[in-house]
Amino acid sequence: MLTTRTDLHGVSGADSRADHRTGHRAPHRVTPCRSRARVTSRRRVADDTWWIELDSPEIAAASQPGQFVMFGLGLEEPGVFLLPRPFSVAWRSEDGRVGLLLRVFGEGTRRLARLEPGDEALLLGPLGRPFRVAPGRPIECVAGGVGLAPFIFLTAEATAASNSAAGPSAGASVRLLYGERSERLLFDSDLLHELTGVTPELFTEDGSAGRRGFVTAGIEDGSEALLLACGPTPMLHAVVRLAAERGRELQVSVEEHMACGIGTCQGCVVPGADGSWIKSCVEGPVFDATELTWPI
Amino acid sequence: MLTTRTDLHGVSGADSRADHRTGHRAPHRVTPCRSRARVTSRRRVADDTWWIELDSPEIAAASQPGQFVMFGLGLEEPGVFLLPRPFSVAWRSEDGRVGLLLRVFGEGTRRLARLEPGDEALLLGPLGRPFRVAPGRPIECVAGGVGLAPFIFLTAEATAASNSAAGPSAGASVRLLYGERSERLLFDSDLLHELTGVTPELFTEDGSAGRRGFVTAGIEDGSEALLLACGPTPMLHAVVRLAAERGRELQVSVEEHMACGIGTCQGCVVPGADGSWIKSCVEGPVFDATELTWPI
Amino acid sequence: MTDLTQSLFGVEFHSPVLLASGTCGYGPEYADLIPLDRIGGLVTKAVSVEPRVGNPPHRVAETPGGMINAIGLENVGLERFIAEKLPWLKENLTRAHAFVNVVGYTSDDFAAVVAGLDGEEGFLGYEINVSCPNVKGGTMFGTDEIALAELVKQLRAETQRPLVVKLTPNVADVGVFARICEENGADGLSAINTFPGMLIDVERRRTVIGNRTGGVSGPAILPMGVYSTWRARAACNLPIMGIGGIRNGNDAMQYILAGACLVQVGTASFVDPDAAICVHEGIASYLEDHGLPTLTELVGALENEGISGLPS
Amino acid sequence: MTDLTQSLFGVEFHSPVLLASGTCGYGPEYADLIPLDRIGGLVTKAVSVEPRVGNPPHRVAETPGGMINAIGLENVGLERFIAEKLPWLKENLTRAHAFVNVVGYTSDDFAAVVAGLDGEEGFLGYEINVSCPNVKGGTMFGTDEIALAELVKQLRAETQRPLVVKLTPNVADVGVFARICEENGADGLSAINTFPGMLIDVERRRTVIGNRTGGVSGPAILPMGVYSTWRARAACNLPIMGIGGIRNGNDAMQYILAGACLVQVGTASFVDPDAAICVHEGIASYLEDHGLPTLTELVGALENEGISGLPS
Ligand SMILES: Cc1cc2nc3c(=O)[nH]c(=O)nc-3n(C[C@H](O)[C@H](O)[C@H](O)COP(=O)(O)OP(=O)(O)OC[C@H]3O[C@@H](n4cnc5c(N)ncnc54)[C@H](O)[C@@H]3O)c2cc1C
Ligand SMILES: Cc1cc2nc3c(=O)[nH]c(=O)nc-3n(C[C@H](O)[C@H](O)[C@H](O)COP(=O)(O)OP(=O)(O)OC[C@H]3O[C@@H](n4cnc5c(N)ncnc54)[C@H](O)[C@@H]3O)c2cc1C
Ligand SMILES: Cc1cc2nc3c(=O)[nH]c(=O)nc-3n(C[C@H](O)[C@H](O)[C@H](O)COP(=O)(O)O)c2cc1C
Ligand SMILES: Cc1cc2nc3c(=O)[nH]c(=O)nc-3n(C[C@H](O)[C@H](O)[C@H](O)COP(=O)(O)O)c2cc1C
Ligand code: FES
Ligand code: FES
Repeated sequence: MLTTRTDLHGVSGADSRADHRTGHRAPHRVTPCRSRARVTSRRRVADDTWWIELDSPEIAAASQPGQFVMFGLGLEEPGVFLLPRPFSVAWRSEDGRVGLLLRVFGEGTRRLARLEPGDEALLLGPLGRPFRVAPGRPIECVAGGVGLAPFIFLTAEATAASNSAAGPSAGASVRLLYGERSERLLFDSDLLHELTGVTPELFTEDGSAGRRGFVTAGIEDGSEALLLACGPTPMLHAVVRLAAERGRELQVSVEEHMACGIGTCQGCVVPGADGSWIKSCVEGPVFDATELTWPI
Repeated sequence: MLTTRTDLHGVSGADSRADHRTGHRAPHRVTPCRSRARVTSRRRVADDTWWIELDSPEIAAASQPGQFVMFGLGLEEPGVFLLPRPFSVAWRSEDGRVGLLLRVFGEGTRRLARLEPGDEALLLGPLGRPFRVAPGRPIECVAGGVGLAPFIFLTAEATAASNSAAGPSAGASVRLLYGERSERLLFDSDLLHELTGVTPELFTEDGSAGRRGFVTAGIEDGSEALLLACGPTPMLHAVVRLAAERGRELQVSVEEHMACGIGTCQGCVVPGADGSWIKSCVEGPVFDATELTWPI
Repeated sequence: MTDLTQSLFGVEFHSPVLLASGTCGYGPEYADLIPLDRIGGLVTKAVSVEPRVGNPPHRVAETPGGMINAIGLENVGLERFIAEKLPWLKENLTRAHAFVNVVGYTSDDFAAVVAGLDGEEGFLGYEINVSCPNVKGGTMFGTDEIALAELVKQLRAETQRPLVVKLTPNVADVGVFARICEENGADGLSAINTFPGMLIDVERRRTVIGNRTGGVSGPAILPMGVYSTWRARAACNLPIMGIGGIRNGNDAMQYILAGACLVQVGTASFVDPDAAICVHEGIASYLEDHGLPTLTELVGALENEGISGLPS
Repeated sequence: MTDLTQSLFGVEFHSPVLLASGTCGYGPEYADLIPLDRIGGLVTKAVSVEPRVGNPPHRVAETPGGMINAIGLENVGLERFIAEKLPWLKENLTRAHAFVNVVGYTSDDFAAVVAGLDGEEGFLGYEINVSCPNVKGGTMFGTDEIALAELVKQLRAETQRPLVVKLTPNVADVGVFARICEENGADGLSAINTFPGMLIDVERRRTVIGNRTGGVSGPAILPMGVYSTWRARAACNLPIMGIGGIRNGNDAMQYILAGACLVQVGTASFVDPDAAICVHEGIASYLEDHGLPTLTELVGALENEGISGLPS
């Protein structure tokens, strides 16, 4: 019924977003798919943290790293009203499964974490602008907490691409820095390696695993790699500051409350560099750091 | 913590309800128990109809046939608000289980029917005035639809009593007439016999099982047995009319929307014979037919 | 140990949680289920001069996230309330305080209830219900500035006891009515009563509620209740009892931060009779978790109070 | 086959279901998801004379059984609406009709939008938003009888197109405002907009919503919307668009039986973009199941309308 137009959002970074005639940003147009998706598996991967796979071939096929889905229960559930919640597409399989990394924060995630294999959910996606990485460009991913999600997808795709390319530089081009407060929140490292083929550099604030301290400590000095960051706001601020100091190019995935996910409600705005409000669901969630206003 | 005072509601019919000093009815006082009860089993017994057993020793011990429980999910369920719904106690086991017969009507029963073994529910009970049967008095139970529920309990107790008494008249004193619209709604007859030791006389409106027609057709002519009825309002009206015509003594269990179940909200009123509104949760749900106003 | 005690209305409330009017009868039924003296008290079902029979069934039904009721203020009337209900409150409440919820068709009706009760024992003060949507004229006083001012003035003249006015959210600005209460001598406010609503059984093409319309309560109205509390707080200095949709400590803390010093639990008690106790414990845990010794400093303590909230 | 067609506002509505203002942008996003021409139409996001930047985040959050929003009427302004948004509506809607939701700080603001749009193509009429709780003065016209009368009169003079006024439930009696609209020349009513509400993050002790207060929508307000529709219907003869919490055919039928001839779906579309289609199909099934050929006879067809509802 609905066709997905993956061609509209290239990984080339070439999609022009400023409408120069009016001087106003044209939103990133994707045609999302509404998908009644069955949960195929759910496993606990850390404290209060779940890895959920759903069967949604359309969304799996069309998704790119950095994009997200609105994940909810639809309107049929008796006695339940739940707005869908935004989740990064964290993985996809060739046979049409989509993987989501879900941590319980409040009521909504508590309810969604209860979905069991066989249960039906409603997905809308893929949504938003993905990370934009020029082919061959080395990247350094900075993940805080469940900000890991889009990088599972991204590193898995990069590994797959470099495996198929089988060039000599394969494997060297992606670094993954991953920080958590404590070991008990760390994503199951076996599963992570199985999904991505990558071994992350770990950081915990309390030193219970990996290096002690913030994940930002792992950002390489003097590197020219493209920085990609996703995580809690204080972490993003730190990365933005560091990138500015070192003149590094940075794309960040931001989080804001959302209702529609498709650009109609204007609920998800973040402050643009020019002082205007920008809808993060269609113009983000991935922004060049310079597109936004950051606290100093 | 809470003690149940079963002694307050005898099966003797002797509990006096009219306070003659003030001329006002004193409510039937029971001390209900709030019980976080785990579902121990659930089975489908007819179309949209479930037999649910919950582990609630206090309520099992204190209940009498005709009493009910408020059955809900409590306040903890994420994203769900559900007022508890009234259900007749349909059975109890010596090891503390309570059996409920649940048919899906609307949102609330749809949600409750989803409870699976292991899930927790919240029960408040036993509540209300039970059937009042003098020992040895023959009874004729008229059940329509899930109005069968209290009679499962009542006949099971009667069978147990007469088995332990083992007198010659045992078994002859309880008749159970049970009507449904159609066979597919009939309670699983093996389970029914297993629970009660009684084989009901069946009626279906479409003749798909038992005798064709309304259950009221089975009420015996010229019998002196105490009539007990529970079922949809049109059925109750028919029984009331018939009992009046034949001068039969009749107790009916009525259904009205309830919020609290314990007499505080005044939500559950039914029209009393004197024109006043009577709270069916504390003065009922079982009434002598003569206590209420009926349409002619 | 945290201490939830507050001095209000001339007495000590050792807990900020009360049972809301119309949801706890006159007390005894809940006393069987929860230790009433562990909470701050209760507000009785409405009392009018004459007994009222109330509305025909159905009187209650569920709505999305809440419920609708149209009891019609059925009550035993002043005389029997004094004879049959007050003695129980007097004998059975020790630390918990009772407010009597008062209704009337005319201001003289209200005044007669207050005058008739004022010499009795067993209760602390009055909650004046000018906000019941389920009877003809039930919200008349609550939506008419002049009538409300006159009513409060008249009742003030009848009693020295705490006089709390229960506001309806069904006005353009609750703040205006809060101020009127303060100016005319009220001691406190309750915010809020239910919202007028209607539920239709589309199969029968009839309203579900016998009275056709009813009042909507429960979690569905929580954000409206918090808002009304905040408005009332901004408009006057009276102590406020926050009401509407409270199920747990988090909900209650929203009201307290918005400006309520006490909260009332209504519909939630139907879902779980322990609700008020859980609310009390939830508030206590909040204080403990945040290392706060007393509740008072949290009342109205919103951090972004006064921030303009306009975009740069 | 049932036919849901109704003649209203001088045109045919082949479906009684529209997308509500503020929840469907200016159309294109939903056109990617649902066949817009299968429903009756949509109401655009509010349009003001000048562009508005709107409120700071957070602008939306969930509440029990609903949501709260304070977008602040962010919109591109009249000029860009005509240049960038209207052409899409004109080109892409065939059977579906569009209403433009209009806001302003002053009555002249409103009038300027209407005057500026009136000669354009691509829409049927106006929905005058006098009921937005999320901007200063947003409900001013909706809660002031005289101001509303003047506004409607002034706008009536500007246009021959359908002029629908969107009411706020935030008044003592919606019926009074419905009648004022009728008397001053409005062609229809929309009932209702959101309820003012507040949500507090008790950990941060801040309001969740950047604007502090917001408007509550969703299933939570369904019974209030049905009630307001019923009141408005009793007070005047204007066609009514019923709005508030509609998720399915049953909800919509409640509004229709209460007196609405059209319904609007807002928040539910966020939960499922197919919501409006499901509502349409639910209404069609209702007619089929009950053997009713047309919808018109069901509008306001409550069986217990006029029954006193008082106990014997
Ligand atoms: C683009 C995007 C991608 C995301 N990807 C992931 C992911 O892969 N894994 C994961 O665990 N989480 C992810 N999040 C965060 C996740 O959406 C929130 O944790 C979730 O919405 C919180 O809902 P709640 O009801 O449990 O929390 P509550 O705090 O109870 O929510 C209350 C309200 O705030 C909103 N809200 C609260 N926190 C957030 C937040 N961080 N982002 C958006 N809305 C919020 C909710 O939608 C709701 O309306 C993502 C968020 C965004 C915007
Ligand atoms: C004393 C008593 C004992 C009962 N025992 C049983 C039993 O053993 N098995 C069984 O299947 N059903 C029983 N019922 C009926 C059962 O409570 C209703 O079917 C149930 O409340 C319907 O809820 P719902 O949300 O599915 O229906 P909906 O129609 O969607 O409910 C809407 C509202 O109406 C109320 N309501 C609707 N129908 C009834 C009703 N018949 N009685 C009370 N409230 C109603 C609900 O509480 C709710 O507030 C009993 C009712 C009473 C009063
Ligand atoms: C069944 C019922 C009866 C009520 N009766 C009264 C009443 O007599 N007087 C009154 O002031 N409020 C009455 N209320 C309103 C409640 O006291 C309270 O203000 C409202 O229900 C909102 O709180 P809640 O959401 O916690 O229930 C009643 C509410 C319910 C549900
Ligand atoms: C995010 C959001 C934005 C809204 N913006 C407007 C608006 O611009 N103009 C308007 O008249 N109503 C606006 N509304 C109100 C809706 O049109 C509708 O009246 C209300 O949400 C109730 O319907 P619902 O419960 O179906 O959402 C908005 C509602 C939401 C949720
Ligand atoms: S979430 Fe609705 S516009 Fe972004
Ligand atoms: S159900 Fe509350 S008084 Fe009967």
